[in-house]
Amino acid sequence: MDRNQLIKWLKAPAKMGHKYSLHAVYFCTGCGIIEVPPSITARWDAERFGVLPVATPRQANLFLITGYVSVKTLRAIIRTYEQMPEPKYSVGFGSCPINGGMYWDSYNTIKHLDKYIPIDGWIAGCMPRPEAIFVAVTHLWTLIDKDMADGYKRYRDHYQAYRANQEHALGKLEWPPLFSNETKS
Amino acid sequence: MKDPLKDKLTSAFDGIQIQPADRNQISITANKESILSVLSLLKSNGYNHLALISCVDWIEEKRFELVYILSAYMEKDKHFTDMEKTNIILKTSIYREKPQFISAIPIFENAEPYEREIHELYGIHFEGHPRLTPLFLEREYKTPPFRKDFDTRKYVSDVFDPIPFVGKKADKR
Amino acid sequence: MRELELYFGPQHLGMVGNFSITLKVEGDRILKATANPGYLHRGFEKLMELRSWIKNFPMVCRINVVEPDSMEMIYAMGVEKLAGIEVPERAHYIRSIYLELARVGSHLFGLWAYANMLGFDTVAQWAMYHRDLVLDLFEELTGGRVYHIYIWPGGVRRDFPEGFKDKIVNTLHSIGGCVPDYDNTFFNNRLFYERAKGIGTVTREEALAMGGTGQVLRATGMQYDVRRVEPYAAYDKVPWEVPTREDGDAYSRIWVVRDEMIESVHMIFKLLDAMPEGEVYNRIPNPFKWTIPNKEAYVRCESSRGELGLYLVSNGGDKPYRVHFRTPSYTHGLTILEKALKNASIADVGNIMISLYVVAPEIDR
Amino acid sequence: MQMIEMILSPLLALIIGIFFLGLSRKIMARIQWRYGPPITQPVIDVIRLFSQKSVSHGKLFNLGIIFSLAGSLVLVLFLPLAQICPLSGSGGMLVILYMMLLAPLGIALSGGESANPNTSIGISRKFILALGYEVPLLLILLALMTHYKTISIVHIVSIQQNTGWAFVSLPLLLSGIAYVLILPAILGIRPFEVVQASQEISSGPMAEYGGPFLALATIQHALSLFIGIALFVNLFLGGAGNLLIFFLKMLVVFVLVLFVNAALPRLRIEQAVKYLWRWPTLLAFIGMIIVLIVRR
Repeated sequence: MDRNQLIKWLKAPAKMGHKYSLHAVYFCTGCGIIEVPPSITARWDAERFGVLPVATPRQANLFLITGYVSVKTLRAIIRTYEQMPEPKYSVGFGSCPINGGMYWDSYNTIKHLDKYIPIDGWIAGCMPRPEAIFVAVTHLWTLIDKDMADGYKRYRDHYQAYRANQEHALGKLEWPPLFSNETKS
Repeated sequence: MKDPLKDKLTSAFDGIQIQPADRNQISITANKESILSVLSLLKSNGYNHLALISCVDWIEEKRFELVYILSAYMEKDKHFTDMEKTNIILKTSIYREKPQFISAIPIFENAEPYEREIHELYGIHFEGHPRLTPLFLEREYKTPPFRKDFDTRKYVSDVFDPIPFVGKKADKR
Repeated sequence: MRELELYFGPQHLGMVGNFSITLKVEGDRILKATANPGYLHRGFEKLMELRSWIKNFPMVCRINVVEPDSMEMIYAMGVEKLAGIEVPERAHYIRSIYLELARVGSHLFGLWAYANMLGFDTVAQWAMYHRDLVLDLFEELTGGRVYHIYIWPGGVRRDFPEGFKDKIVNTLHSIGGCVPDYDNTFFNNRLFYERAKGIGTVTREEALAMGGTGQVLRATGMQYDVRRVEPYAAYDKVPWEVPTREDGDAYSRIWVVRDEMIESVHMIFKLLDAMPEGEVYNRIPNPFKWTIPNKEAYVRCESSRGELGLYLVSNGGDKPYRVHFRTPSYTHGLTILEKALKNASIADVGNIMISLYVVAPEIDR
Repeated sequence: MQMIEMILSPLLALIIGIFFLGLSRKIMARIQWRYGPPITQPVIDVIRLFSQKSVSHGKLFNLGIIFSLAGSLVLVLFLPLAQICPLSGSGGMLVILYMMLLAPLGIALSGGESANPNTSIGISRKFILALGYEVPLLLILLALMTHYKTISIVHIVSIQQNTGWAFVSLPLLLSGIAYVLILPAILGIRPFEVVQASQEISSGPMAEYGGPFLALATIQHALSLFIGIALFVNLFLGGAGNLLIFFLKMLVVFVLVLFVNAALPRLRIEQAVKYLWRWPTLLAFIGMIIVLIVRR
């Protein structure tokens, strides 16, 4: 740990904590999950960056959305995202959550995931290699440093719009709104 | 296919058509009334592995074609015969309007999810099926999505594309 | 005791793939299990009806992430059968080698999932590392780590690069050198026996009645293997064994997986030795104008999970009229799983599910 | 002096416990052919967790975890760390036995408040496991107390300082082996990692914890690691004259236990209890009889 790091730690321990302890929700949303086991095991070992899969969303602060999102999965994704404690970061993995990818004309997949939950960063490609995950993680570090990974704030600010989009795609949602009275947008 | 079975089939059922074997593959077309008895006859003659139940939407001919694909498990543990090589494609047609058919679960237990899927994706009702609940789909579709008259591209542009972006991104566009 | 409703998945560390099981439990015992698929449904078969014959190759491998290669193979087989395309001898061998490599990779992935489920972290990490070595081979051969799109109607996309044979042999030797380690720490471990013996038993009768194939059937002693029953590619050219076990429980299934992996490696060596020289690719007509006569075909092959089938209908157009995959996980994950989970303990849900080798995207398609 | 010790001893326990957590992750990674996280990773995690907001499920949910942590902290006061033992005079081993139940109790209270089925399964597993190892542990402690004719853990340590480790003294050998056999269960690691089995019941009692609660739970876990090993070192490896040797002894025990953790899978809970009630209990029972005969 060099001096710059130390100063940063003293200045903003919380931020540094978020940076170096990204605990990911282990949620196999799509085929992207096939590259997650290699990156958390011996060959690529994500744990050296502090990235670790955890069992429940309550313990996590990173949400890797791995691959295409079907309508049924979207429901689970929203629930999982809302269960995660703030601050939380979400990263879309693969080209399918960006714009539907090769399933652009499928009746059962969600095309633009950022219409439903805020996304802090994307990893393009099908399939992105494990290195891409690490590039994304380092990129996320810079974003956190510059306070630009503000998806959870956007979610709070524009909750009504997000909720409306979610209801549009899924019909009636069976859980109560996360934020009730905050209508900034 | 062995000839005795062919004789049995042609003699027992009216209107059954058997095409000659083509690379281990035999097509049988049967009336929809006799399909269950054909299935049980084939099962008792060794074709006891239901590999697949499929459905084809021949929209121009206004019929659904239900397809049962059968093959044979080995009788002994380590002995192979030509019979196991053979796949039987058993087909029958039903009307496209208010499609209904009888469930094959009493004969083949693993027909259950296949029929459930066909019910969901083609809207064919199977009588005697214990749970015709949705298997895959979350949204409700007016036309079952696998029918030929369901245009998935139009559906996508009607349903998903109008949903607006949120926040800054929405301003940019 | 109170009845509880418990959701196992989709967000769960013990769940491989986006799949969910609703369990009705009383204490630690499961009264009723309901498989709840559909989280990965993309309507593949519908989408394939909208794309031309060749365009479907990138689609078809996405159905099964763990082993996309047998998916390519089955689709290529179906198209070849419909269009009457012959495949050169060398391409048959290359296909077999390629598929067996994929089987080894897939089984190592399965071993990772299973060991991880039981808490055998160390073995799990080894297996994943060794799978990565296999993926490196694929990367050199095809350019892709996960999705390869290597098999093509009429053969394979390109021949083996120079020195590739030696690389295969070296990699497989280095993985094979660790088999004693795996045996000592995992397969011969008493605790593995304790955890897996008698768990999730599927008897021969049940497996036959419910359409089981693959390990589920081979773990009950039947040598049912499509590679043997209806040989395709070059599987009838070299001698090989079908490993079996007798008991039909999770323990037997995982042992069958292990034996199969070793048998695959031996088969690859034999195939490499027997491989003839020659072309690897018969030219197909211009893919943009390619039409296939009005016909139907059912083809099947043995994926690493069991019998994989494809029912393909053409109406004479440039696109398939109907595609339907018979995937092994479908019966294993929906019919057999629900039956095997009954009266099991909660601790064994993942154990049973992974030993049945259920891959969720195969079910949903 | 006692005041300083009262602060020093939990603080030391905390530091060593968290260090052990970090070390365990590093060593496990190395066994698994990985590079592993930095050894300060648990500290980073705890800092991160404290800065997060989390949902609370009610008063008992908040209090339970604090109760559990406080129980562990107080328990440390009764353990002699080398020469430091703030509450040496009172109660001895019986108090330790009672206090050891406080931590699971607190977590149970807290987890019971959140209506997550995984949590309740985890808690029931935790108590069943505790039931499993308490029986041999009691027998072992009885043998120790009979042998050394005292219930004070400080006395036991000082006697061992003079006469040699209990583990290598012949009458107590079997009890010592029994203790080694149940040590993974006390520490809650594999093969007895049934409580937090993340692949089975989504980390059990911790399933609903997030943010500060999880941080407190992590600290409690670190403390319980420390307590489990420190108790063993005190009772069977003769404690130590100074802190460094005490720490080294703990380190050796911990690394050995980690190897077991790396090589073995999880047992099912009923298998775990069956095992605990068979071999360790049998050994502990025979050990106690031997001690009784020898004392005669």
